[in-house]
Amino acid sequence: MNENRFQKRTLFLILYIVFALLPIYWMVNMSFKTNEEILSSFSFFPQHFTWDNYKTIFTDPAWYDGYINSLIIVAINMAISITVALPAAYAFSRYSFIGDKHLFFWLLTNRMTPPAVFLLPFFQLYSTLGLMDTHLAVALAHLVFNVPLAVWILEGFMSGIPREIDETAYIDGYSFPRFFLTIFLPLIKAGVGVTAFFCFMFSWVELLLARTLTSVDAKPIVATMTRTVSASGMDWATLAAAGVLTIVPGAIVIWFVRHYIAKGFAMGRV
Amino acid sequence: MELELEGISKRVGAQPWLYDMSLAPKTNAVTVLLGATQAGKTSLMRIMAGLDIPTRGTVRVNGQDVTGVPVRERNVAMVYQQFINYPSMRVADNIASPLRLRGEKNIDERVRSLAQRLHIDMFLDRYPAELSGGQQQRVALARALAKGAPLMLLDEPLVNLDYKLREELREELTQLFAAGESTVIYATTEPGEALLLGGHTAVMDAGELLQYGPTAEVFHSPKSLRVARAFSDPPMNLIGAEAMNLGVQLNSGPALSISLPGLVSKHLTKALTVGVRASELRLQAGEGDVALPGVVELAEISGSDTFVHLSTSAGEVVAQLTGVHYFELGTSLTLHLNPAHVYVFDAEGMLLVAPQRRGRN
Amino acid sequence: MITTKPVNQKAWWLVLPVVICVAFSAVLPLMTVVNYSLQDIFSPERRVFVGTEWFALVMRDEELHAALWRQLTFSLAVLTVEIPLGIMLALAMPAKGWKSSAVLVVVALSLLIPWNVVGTIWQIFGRTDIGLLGAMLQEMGYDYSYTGNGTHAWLTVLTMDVWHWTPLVALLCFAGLRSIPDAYYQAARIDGASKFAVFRYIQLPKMRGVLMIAVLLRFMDSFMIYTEPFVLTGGGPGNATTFLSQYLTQKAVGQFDLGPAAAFSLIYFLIILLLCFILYNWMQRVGTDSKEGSDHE
Amino acid sequence: MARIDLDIAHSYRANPQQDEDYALLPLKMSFADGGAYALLGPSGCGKTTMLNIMSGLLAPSSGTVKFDDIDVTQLSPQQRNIAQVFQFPVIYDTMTVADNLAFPLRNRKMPEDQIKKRVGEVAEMLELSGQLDQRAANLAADAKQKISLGRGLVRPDVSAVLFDEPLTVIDPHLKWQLRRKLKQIHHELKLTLIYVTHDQVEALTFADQVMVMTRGRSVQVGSADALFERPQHTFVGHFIGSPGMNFLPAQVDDQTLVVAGHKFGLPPGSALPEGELKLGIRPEYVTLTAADDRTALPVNITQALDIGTHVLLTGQCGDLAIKARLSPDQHAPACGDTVWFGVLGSHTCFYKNEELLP
Repeated sequence: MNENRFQKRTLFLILYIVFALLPIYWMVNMSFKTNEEILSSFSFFPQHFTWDNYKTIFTDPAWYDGYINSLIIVAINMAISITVALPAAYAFSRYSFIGDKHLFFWLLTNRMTPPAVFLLPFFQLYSTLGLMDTHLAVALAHLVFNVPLAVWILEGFMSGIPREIDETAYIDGYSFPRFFLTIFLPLIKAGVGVTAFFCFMFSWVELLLARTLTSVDAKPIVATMTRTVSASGMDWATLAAAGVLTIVPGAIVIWFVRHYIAKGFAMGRV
Repeated sequence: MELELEGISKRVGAQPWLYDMSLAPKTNAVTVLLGATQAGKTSLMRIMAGLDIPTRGTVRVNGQDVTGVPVRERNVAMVYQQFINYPSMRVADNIASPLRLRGEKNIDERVRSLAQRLHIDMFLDRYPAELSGGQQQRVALARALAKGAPLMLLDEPLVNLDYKLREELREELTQLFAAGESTVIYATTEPGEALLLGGHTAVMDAGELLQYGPTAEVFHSPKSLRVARAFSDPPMNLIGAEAMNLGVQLNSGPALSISLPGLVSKHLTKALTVGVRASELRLQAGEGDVALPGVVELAEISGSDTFVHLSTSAGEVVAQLTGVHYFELGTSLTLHLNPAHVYVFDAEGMLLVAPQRRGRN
Repeated sequence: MITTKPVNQKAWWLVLPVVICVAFSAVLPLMTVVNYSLQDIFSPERRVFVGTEWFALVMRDEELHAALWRQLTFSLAVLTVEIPLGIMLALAMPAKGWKSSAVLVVVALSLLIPWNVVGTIWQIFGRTDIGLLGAMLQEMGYDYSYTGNGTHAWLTVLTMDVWHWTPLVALLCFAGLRSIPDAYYQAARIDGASKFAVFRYIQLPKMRGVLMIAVLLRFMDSFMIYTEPFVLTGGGPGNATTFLSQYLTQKAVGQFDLGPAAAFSLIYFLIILLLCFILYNWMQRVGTDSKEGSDHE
Repeated sequence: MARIDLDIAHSYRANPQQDEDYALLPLKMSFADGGAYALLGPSGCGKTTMLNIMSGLLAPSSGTVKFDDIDVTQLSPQQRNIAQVFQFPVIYDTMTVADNLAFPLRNRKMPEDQIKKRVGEVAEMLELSGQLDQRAANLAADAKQKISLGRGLVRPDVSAVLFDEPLTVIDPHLKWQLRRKLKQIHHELKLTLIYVTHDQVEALTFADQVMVMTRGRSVQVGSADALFERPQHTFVGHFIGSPGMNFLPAQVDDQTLVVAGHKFGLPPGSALPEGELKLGIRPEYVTLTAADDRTALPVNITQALDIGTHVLLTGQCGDLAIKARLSPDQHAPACGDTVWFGVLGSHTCFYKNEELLP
């Protein structure tokens, strides 16, 4: 009976994995076909295997600039999110102060606010500040949901470190910055990694704000893709190749944090 | 270092954690803070260390008021009951860290000699997480000792260790402290540990400092019932009694002939409490002994001693017998006690009579 | 042991950067929205204070009501499918070894795909001429078209959301399952518990915390869904997949009705805030309840 | 109820080569039906491994486990019909106390009226009757552990009940009462009980027979008396008793016993082999003797501690430290005094290669 049960579970898992991978595979499959082949025949493997679609993307600045812009935006956002979230998370995990609980709740509500709500004011605000169509504009806009998330995850990891370590360090004579950088940070390495992963994830995948706040110079790949669709008709092959390339960074990042990811999710305490 | 606490009290919110107390631990010797959990030992230590500021009162070091001085500017060392080390540093770096911060010389050499003294020199290149609990606590101790701080605070440092390891490490600690280079404050919940450490003892209970003095003296002449309760393991047998002509009458038990001090007011002698240490109850009757018959509830064997729980007409009592003894549950047994070896407390719980100390000239 | 956190008002200094950041990116915009919602703006120079007129207008908007109901139905459907499916998936995932890592990465993959690419993937996948799913359904005799049939479109968006987000639920549950001490499983074996009893009396109660987070996150996030249906169906056919965010964006960017759009934004925000507050309080209450019950862990 | 025979070895590695690779070295042991046993040893000595092999949570890498001469090595805990109580309370959060206690019985499809009766009895025994209808999750740690104990004891027909350090989470003040409960339960139910602990008090109080283990090896099985009086192995002498036994290196040459440079005649009636030995004497049996006593060593007192009920002396004889525990009635020497410690007597044991000589 045990054996049987085990097989049922495995079967379910395999079915799910097929469900999860098939749509992605289909896009990968298409990215190696020509548009003619896509529209004329129907096959599980490319009949006329071609790298052309990828060549298009890597040679046309209209395409590859999108990736560079996306990476810059995500990097800026990650850096700011983690830098400001670290001290705040430390404060929440170590001290109680007036209004701490309300503040924490208020931060979380921002994670829960629909970006669509901020669309108008962001547009106005960044126009006024002359930030429109810059990397910084999108990175800042993404702080709305990434900073609360970063504080939340980091606070969880920090609460797992006994406070006595802090005190021992002060007794030993460490100053706060030195203690924080040389002793505390190495202890929550995993937490910082997981936080970076989540910041990456949410900033990388967001479209609405990114598209609204950019036009040319800072246009991220997600926006490039949606516009290309409407502009050049249906260039399915190139679109598929572009889609595949957006998955690659995510897949790489997730491989690095695979050991911590379960733990990172477990930190989701309220 | 000379440490002096004067009129210290601590409240957190509306809750008092420490009531007004003054204490001057003996300089460059060991002082044990003895009390159950929540007695206020840790709160008091944190004030001594400068981790917390008392609500009222002053902390003086060598005569200077240091009450508000933050911990970083004081020269103290502290060891916690959890094994606190820097997990991201190797053992050697852990021990060296306070030395490096002060930019001292011959760090490697000093780390090595300390590690040798605490028998962890073979683990210097490992990380704390790779060590057993006992070894981790040795690292924490080595780091605390490395500072050579004149004030050393240990908050139940052995409580999370296996009992044999505790025995070993405790002995090594007494040897380290015997050098008398710093004032040592050692918190523990175990009366036995306080006795093994010797030195002086301050008994605490529910945020109050009850008694301070040389350990053996506090043990043998507890000022009050509360001190006696806190400083006895197994718990002192306490039996209600009444004063009578030539001694005391145990409630529903035998009478003991004890001479009570004359100058005690009547109302205090009405409801007395007689305290008998478990070790004063024995199987063989001696001269002048009083018999206490009962039924065995359980015999606990610790190896060196057997603790017999006995249900008697005067209530439940525990006797400590040397060596291994077997008693079936429910058998009848008569224990004997010498009236000269009991304590008597008055109605307010203050000591009236203490047994004479034996084995002394 | 230190039981309570020390009170330290200086900690505000550590929190200050976050407050400034979020104030800049959330409070300021929100104030602008409030400002817009109370005025009729003809041009930057010409604006008239209109009070709660826009709110009244939005509240009476039939299309908005329809969108709200569509949204609620969709969010509930998302929860009904994704939560059980996520739990099953977590139970089926291997716990140790390279297999565990590999499955974890494969399962998590869909979370890292940009939302519009998710739309694109399904846009391709569901087309009857070039997509595997569409072609297969056609082959099997269904007259499937997510661009022509409202129900098909709605179901396709739901399937896409399940594909996209079930892994989040699964990963949360997986983390919850990993935190159950071995002793519980051993005790269950000793007590002779069946697999179902283990699930019902050990795994499910121990997953309660993460499950509540999963429900909260999935409910809120599905409430804000925008990009995927935007790419896949553009809200159509008709209004079949026009959810709140679509409708708002249409109003704000498409028609540039600043006043009503702002009022709508605020109402939307308040609905979310209210739901969030209710859920948060509920979770805190249940959370403290379970904490009392697990002081040894 | 059953007699349990073990003939096993266990290694967590695939190909054990040296002794260190084994969690449990080859070992034979028989647990009599209805007996109370304890496995005592420091952490990492293999006692929990042995317990899990008996309960069937772990299959031994070699050997057999027999219940009443039936080989059960490959059977599951359920098939072995065994009960086990763990170190930390395991309770089913969503159930009431009564449902928790009834759980093992319900899983075995016992009729509901019998379950009710049995749960009532066990609850009565553990003083949980008043809390039967409460949710188990909201109770204090010691009440939870009582529930775990109750679930272990609730099945009337179990082969054995195994305890894995069950009193770790119990407040010291309550420990002795639970110990008493367990002892009473053993008395009344006559179950085979096996108890794993690192605490000598727990082991010696609870069990009729104690197995002392170190580094995957059983070094002695015996009663509390035997472990105290005649430790079969130096480890037992060291581990049992506080402080443990004194061990003094000794040498037998030519019918003379040499300890720390002092010569003694061989104890009468004993045939000690020539060569290196260890002399073991418990601090309780070290006596103060007259100077130049033929059974004594001169020591310089380095520590005299009044530990309330006793006086603990540490005497230095050359490089050797000897501890002695004196009754408070005796006149104790002070630090720095030179006195004579009697170390040869009827309680003195001799060890060769750490094993007791007959």
